[in-house]
Amino acid sequence: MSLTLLFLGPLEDVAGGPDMVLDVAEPLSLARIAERLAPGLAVAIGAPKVRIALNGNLVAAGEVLAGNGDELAFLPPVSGG
Amino acid sequence: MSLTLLFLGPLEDVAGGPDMVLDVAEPLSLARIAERLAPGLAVAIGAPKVRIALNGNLVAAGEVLAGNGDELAFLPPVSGG
Amino acid sequence: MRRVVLALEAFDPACELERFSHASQSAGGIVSFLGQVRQEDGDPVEALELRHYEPLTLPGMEALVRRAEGHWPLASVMAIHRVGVMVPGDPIVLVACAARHRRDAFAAADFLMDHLKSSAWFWKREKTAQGWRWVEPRDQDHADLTRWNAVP
Amino acid sequence: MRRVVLALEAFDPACELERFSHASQSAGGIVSFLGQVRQEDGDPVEALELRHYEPLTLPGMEALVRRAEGHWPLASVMAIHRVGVMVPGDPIVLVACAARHRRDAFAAADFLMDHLKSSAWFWKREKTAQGWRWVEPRDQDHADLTRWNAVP
Repeated sequence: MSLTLLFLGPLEDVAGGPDMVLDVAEPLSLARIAERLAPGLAVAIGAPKVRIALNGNLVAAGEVLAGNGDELAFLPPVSGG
Repeated sequence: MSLTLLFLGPLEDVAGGPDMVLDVAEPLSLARIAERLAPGLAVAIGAPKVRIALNGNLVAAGEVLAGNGDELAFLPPVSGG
Repeated sequence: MRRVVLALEAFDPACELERFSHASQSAGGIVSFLGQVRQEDGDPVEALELRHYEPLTLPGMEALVRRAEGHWPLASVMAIHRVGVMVPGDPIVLVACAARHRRDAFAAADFLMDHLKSSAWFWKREKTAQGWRWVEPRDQDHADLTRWNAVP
Repeated sequence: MRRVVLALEAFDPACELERFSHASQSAGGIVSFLGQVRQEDGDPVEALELRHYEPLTLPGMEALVRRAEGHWPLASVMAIHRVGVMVPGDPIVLVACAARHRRDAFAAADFLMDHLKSSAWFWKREKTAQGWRWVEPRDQDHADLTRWNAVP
């Protein structure tokens, strides 16, 4: 029962890698997911400018409910082309 | 003793060709040159928007004094690239 | 013609532009922008990497191009953006807009570049002798976007 | 790099732009404008001719390019303008500006085009089934120039 987290851009450095797999028993809210992360990373993904995509679709932080097989991506401000 | 007149752009059609050579005995003012031309062409080259170049340099109409070996070009408004 | 590409490998801007201009002969004018990795004497940047987020980046580029097409009468549009690791001199982004009136082509290319730089889903990092470092967004980029508030 | 050419024969825009971008690798961005003779179904224009006045046309283009260089920080500038008889699809004019900041490159290319179209020493005529006809200057062109009154 695994949930994949993706960390884009500079969040990759905070997370220590571009992705992370959590073993989850049931769908989790963003707050519950953050509890499973290192405190620095939990703060970084909660920053107001970080957008969130669930399985490729942008969602509001309060709407997140992600469980087995889901992919949750954290998108910090872009620093484009 | 010849003075070359060049007619750029649409003035070529009025003049019946891109250039014309006048036989001149002495340097002539623009008014004196115009007297030697067909009336329609004299009016056309005197239009306020027509610029004049004497031997490649822009000059005011009142400054024109052109004689043997000179080239006088009449430059109507451009209709560029 | 509409060509929107997220290029995983190097692309050839001259070849792309030549094809584009041949496909746009009904347009009087073509404006293009080519961005390449700067190559300056003494510049400490050895390489640059652009990352993307696959589900959003290309769809976002396509939506942006449709927005430009909806606002300016364009005969053709092209937007090609590299991702991956690049070295100085490599092309990063190529935008081209063909229109009957050149003012439309200039505005649309300018619009596309402002948005590709500031709102498209790309993240950039640079490599110097100290290693890789993520580039922070620039405030100027966001100011640039406000120029286009009137474009629906 | 500065390249200002009055082209008596056809030129190859792709080749010119490729050389230009190789010579401009210290600049982050290159904006180009390519104008070509329109090729439209049912268009009555079979050919187009551009005439120039040798003592003034190329010197005027060079002065214009220096004016742009004086106002915007440009790494390279290119302005190539055809004269002679052209057919639909032929390139007429190619302008390219390379700069560290893309806004400068956009503005300089826009400036150069407005002036090449409205104040450079070219006269244009078009050939249709009815024969050759000189093109009248457009008021819009002169309006375009007022945008640049602040450029010395």
